[in-house]
Amino acid sequence: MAVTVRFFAALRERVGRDTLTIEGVPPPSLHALRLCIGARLGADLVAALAAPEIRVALNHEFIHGDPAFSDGDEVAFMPPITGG
Amino acid sequence: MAVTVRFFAALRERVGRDTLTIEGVPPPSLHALRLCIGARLGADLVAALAAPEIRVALNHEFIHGDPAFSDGDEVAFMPPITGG
Amino acid sequence: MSHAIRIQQADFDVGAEWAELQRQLAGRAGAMASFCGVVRDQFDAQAIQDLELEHYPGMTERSIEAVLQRADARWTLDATLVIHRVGCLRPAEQIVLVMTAARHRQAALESCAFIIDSLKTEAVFWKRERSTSGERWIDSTSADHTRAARWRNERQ
Amino acid sequence: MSHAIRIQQADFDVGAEWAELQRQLAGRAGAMASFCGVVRDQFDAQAIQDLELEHYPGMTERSIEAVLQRADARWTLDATLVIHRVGCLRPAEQIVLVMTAARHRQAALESCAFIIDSLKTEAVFWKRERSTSGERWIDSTSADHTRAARWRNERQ
Repeated sequence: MAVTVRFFAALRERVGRDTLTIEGVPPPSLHALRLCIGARLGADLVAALAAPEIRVALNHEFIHGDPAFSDGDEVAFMPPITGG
Repeated sequence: MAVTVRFFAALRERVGRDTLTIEGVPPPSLHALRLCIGARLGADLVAALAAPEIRVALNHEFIHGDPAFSDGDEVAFMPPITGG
Repeated sequence: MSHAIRIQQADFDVGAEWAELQRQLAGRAGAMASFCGVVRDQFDAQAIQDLELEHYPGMTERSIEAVLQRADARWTLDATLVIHRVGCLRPAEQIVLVMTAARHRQAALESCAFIIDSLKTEAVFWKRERSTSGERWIDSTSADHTRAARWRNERQ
Repeated sequence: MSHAIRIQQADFDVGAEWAELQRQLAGRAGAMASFCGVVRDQFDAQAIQDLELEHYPGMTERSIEAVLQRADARWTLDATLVIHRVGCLRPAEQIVLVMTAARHRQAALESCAFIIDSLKTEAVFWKRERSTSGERWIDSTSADHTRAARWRNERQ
């Protein structure tokens, strides 16, 4: 079982990588996921990933509220977007 | 001495020509010009050329009010315009 | 600010005009907007055969120039272009091209809409439409005049 | 209604896209509007060296599709097209093309403006600008959000 985490743009640069695989039982909440990431890549990331401007997508959809994660999910942490 | 009169679109079709030259002393008013045209091409044109939707241009500028005409002037009678 | 106005019977090549404008601007303008009017194949469920466009050489150019000057006074623009065809056009043929370039997209988009809206009520052209139900001279519509009035009333 | 969305590194040919859309529509639509965003050569008096565009394959397309569906619900459109480049772009290079076609010019013009305004705040891209004063990640501006909010509040 695994959840794939992706980081983009300024966050990717800060984390130093674009993908992280969280093996084992999927984290039961967004906060638990951030703690897992912090444990693997540095505790200061927990607050950085919870910053108000960071949006989170689950399987290519922005999440609202706190979803449960399942095996095979792809979670993305995204700094402010702008196209055009 | 002469004033050139031009007719466009539906008005040109009604008059049956696109240009008329009025020789001699230029008409002292728009009404006098319309009477000259009526005398040459048919009296029913006097009212048709005075219809509210007909705009008049003198030397490529729309006129407001009643201009005096001079030798060499070009006067155009124009049905409603639309471009684009 | 460069203005260009062309009245012509021949068709125009949107891609070539676009490329030429971009070449001239070379990164100065971040935004280009354009509008192209095309002869429709139907009007009020009647099949259109053709559209005949008549103009008044000299005065027509002047009427378009007046519209571009008003656009220029209202927005900060790098370039504007109007190409308007005359003569007999068939359905699917291009009639008119408006192109604007500006540093900012709002100026490019709004001025493009302003110019085509203004051409409907102020450019010196006449159009005769031939369809299966006969011929008619086209007038600007009440919707055209409403849109033109909206630009006059709107404060930026 | 045809939607087309393309995300690509390669440049696009506005003339070819325009001609292809006109060929498909063949007189059905009387109005075509387009907008093209270009990399500017300056920002805040700093010379721009390049702009790096990053995206999230899959989610980016989905975010653009959502914008096109909202445009489609709001206006009567015959076609919409968005081409958005990614990768490293230099000043004067094209970034994005929006094209809309409709029977009426108001629908074509307004939906084109709506789509590019919505892409600024909703399309999943990130932009890093390199200039003489260093690098920065670009965020949508407060003006972008004001324009996006205007579309949400405006009743047709």
